[in-house]
Amino acid sequence: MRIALDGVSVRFGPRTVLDAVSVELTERRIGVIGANGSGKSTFARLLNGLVLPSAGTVLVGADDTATDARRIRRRVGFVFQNPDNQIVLPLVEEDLAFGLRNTGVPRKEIPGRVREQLADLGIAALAGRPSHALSGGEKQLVALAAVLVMRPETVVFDEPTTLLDLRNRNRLRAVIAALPQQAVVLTHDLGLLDGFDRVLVLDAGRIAYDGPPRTAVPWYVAHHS
Amino acid sequence: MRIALDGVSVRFGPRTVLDAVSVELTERRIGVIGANGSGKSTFARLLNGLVLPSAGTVLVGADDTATDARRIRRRVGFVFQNPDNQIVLPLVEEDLAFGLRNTGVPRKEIPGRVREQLADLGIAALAGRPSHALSGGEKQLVALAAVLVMRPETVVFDEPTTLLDLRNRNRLRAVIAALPQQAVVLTHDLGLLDGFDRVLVLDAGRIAYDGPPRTAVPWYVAHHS
Amino acid sequence: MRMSLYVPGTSPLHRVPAGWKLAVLLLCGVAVFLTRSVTLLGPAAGLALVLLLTVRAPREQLARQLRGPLWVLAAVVAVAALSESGHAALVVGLRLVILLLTALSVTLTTRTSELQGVLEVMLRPLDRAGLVNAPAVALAVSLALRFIPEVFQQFQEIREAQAARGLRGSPLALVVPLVIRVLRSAEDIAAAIDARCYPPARSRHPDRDDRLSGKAPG
Amino acid sequence: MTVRTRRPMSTQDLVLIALFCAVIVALGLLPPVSIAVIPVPVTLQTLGVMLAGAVLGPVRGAGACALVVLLTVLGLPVLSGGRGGLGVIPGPTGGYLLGWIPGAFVTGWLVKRFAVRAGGRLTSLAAHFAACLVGGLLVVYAVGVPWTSMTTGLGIGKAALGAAYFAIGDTLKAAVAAAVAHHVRRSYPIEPR
Ligand SMILES: Nc1ncnc2c1ncn2[C@@H]1O[C@H](COP(=O)(O)OP(=O)(O)OP(=O)(O)O)[C@@H](O)[C@H]1O
Ligand SMILES: Nc1ncnc2c1ncn2[C@@H]1O[C@H](COP(=O)(O)OP(=O)(O)OP(=O)(O)O)[C@@H](O)[C@H]1O
Ligand SMILES: O=C(O)CCCC[C@@H]1SC[C@@H]2NC(=O)N[C@@H]21
Ligand SMILES: [Mg+2]
Ligand SMILES: [Mg+2]
Repeated sequence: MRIALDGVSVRFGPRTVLDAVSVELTERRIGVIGANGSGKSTFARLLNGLVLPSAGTVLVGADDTATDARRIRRRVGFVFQNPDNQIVLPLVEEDLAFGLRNTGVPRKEIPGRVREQLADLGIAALAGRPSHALSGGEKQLVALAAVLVMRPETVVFDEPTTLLDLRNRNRLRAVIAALPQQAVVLTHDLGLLDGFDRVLVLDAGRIAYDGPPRTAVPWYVAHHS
Repeated sequence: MRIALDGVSVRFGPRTVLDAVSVELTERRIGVIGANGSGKSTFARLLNGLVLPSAGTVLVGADDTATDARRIRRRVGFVFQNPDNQIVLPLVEEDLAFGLRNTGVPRKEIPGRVREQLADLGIAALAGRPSHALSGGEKQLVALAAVLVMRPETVVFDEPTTLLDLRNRNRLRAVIAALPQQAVVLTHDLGLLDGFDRVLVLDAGRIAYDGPPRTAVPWYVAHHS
Repeated sequence: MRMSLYVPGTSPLHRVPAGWKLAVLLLCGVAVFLTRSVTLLGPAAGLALVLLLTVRAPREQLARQLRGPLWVLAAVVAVAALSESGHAALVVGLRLVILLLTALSVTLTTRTSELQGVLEVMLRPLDRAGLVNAPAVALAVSLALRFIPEVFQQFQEIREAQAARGLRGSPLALVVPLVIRVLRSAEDIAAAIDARCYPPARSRHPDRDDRLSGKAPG
Repeated sequence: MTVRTRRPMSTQDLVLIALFCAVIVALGLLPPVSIAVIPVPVTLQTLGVMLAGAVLGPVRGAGACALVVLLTVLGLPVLSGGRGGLGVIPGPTGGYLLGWIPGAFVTGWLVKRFAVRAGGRLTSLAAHFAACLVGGLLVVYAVGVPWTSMTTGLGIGKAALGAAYFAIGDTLKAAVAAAVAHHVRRSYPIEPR
């Protein structure tokens, strides 16, 4: 999908957090890196209308986030850093079904879609498990499943690996690599970006570098350590 | 300082989280790594009596955590993963003073020691700031300062870098390297262990490998990816 | 988020010790119910207004604190006028005005820390009698001040996460994760407090920590 | 949950009291669900009061509410709409605020006594709902209504009219609180006390 930012600034009170950013995202795998406070999360929240620009426009496909936020939320899924924020119901399958029910998917289709989604991510075995007692890695995958089951066209990840061990991180990396959808990944874990198509480096609210990971990651490391 | 675990098991209900662990920690820089749920945090909490063994004994110097927890808490400081949960009072300087007051440091000495400690970590400017309005990196340093101000002989870190960017991570690494005290560091960030004296690899509640980082880290990577 | 209503200043009221202000306020609260005379209550209300004006608080702050209560006041006065008499309505209105304005004047001119000091003094006899654990109450107040902004931020994060999932309006989706996060973080916060040697050792009551429970039901 | 058994009122209890106080305050910071021109505060905070009782149990739940009252009296803007200060207590809604303390206590007591043991899903939900309704509504109003009547000099009947305004909202909140408490108990049980 084509996401286009045109002259986008975001101000919180007196503070400019993003400053006249223009960029067009069409690649399948896009990474966003930058220091703490550089504006990554704000950038990501723009993409599905959780934050609206103070100036400029964000177009997702043909929709403007300022006016079509509802439709855009269904097209752009969002996986947050802390899976605890997303998980509502006590059992994994209940939780996935909860989102579908709330958006009016016919009751009869729901169990099938839930099972299918869990199988897709290789976590079919978790279906009946209590969602709040899962390990960090498992929870992260369940939160992802709860987003994917809504069938978004693009998935945004805000630091999805911070709580994970090596194995779970590799697992999540493999899952992201295998996603049929477009993915935008914000991270401090630079190894996660191997094989990505494009990496944006944010610095104090501007895009300081834009290129393939092969050049963008060394550029960031050189400028920020 | 010498910390000795002798046949230590920890059970939560039916579940054995640490299983007959015996180990003696005397080195200055000790790393602990392992998968999610392998028992790292539980291991760390044993070291200052936040968790008591279900079987076996933990000796810190000559004190037993089961009977001398109060004295041990003053000797073994603890930096948690999430500084949000560790900074307990509304202002930075109040938070540092909290521990000192609890241990009966004379009221008049407290402000001086607080200032000195903040200056040591290069964050003197934060003294009067409200804790909730700090950035992630600042919070992590304040949490560390609040522990160091008690002048512990050993500092235990439970995943101190997960929320930090490259620059803040490097800063924290430098701070840990410069600590005069013994340090025990639990982490998924294997790069943090460069130059350590000893690394323990935990697996399902047992010490699966014990050696210098040069061999321990590759062993862990080979067994856990 | 500003967590205090205190307005810095040098007015006479700012300089009166907090304990005195509270004592007078309490007396005033009893006194207004001892009379039904409009000739007494009227000037008293005027005096209360003057007092509030000497504080020189920002207008929007005053408006925010007064707007809600004034609506209630209007409603109460209207009901009293309709169902009883004009005189009764006037008495009720003046009483509430006096209470509202004097209390607000005290609130605006007294630091939270000063009030906390008064609280400690007031709790001291109860603490000695073993009814209340005063240091624990003081810590609870500080902890609450520390975690109100934190919990509010968690709430916002959860709201965003659920909105992104298409569940903006569901109260269950907002509140269940909040409560579970709070319960979970309580364990870590308690461990962090214990790790910093709480409760203080040289307590007069070795079993003092039991005592908050004796006080809590009010 | 930690299995270390400690003193009767542990640090963790103190922390839970402070955190639920923060939850009650945070619920008041949300844009209020104001019903047209009704001038009295219809607030989500009562949801927090019911939850404090239903999740934490009687003692800690009442403690959390007592702490809210204390912060209010200390002049902090913890009530809905950023209000606070001593003036709230002698005001017309002061009794409701004080009523939160026994309200949470009774909710918690009923939950502990009946709802925790309830077997099926529906029984459990119903038991939680009843507990929230009795504690968070009846008990709170039982303090609030006479208080309004006393401070305003209106008759009890007219003061009760005010309570009638709140009743619909509070019944809905009791339903939400019951569902939340039921799910929390299933996913992350803590012993009510
Ligand atoms: N709602 C808000 N109100 C005020 N300031 C905000 C808000 N959201 C973000 N900011 C500020 O904007 C800046 C950018 O924040 P953002 O969360 O986008 O950074 P980030 O790059 O994601 O940082 P991190 O790596 O720490 O997650 C920060 O300085 C932050 O304090
Ligand atoms: N208080 C507790 N009650 C019950 N189970 C617990 C408790 N604390 C830890 N556990 C369980 O013990 C196991 C080890 O937990 P621990 O937190 O020590 O792991 P860890 O190695 O630190 O994992 P991570 O890398 O995810 O932080 C986990 O399965 C956890 O669910
Ligand atoms: O905010 C205040 O002034 C104190 C609380 C008064 C609110 C009462 S509690 C019961 C009833 N239900 C509501 O939603 N509001 C009132
Ligand atoms: Mg971010
Ligand atoms: Mg851990």
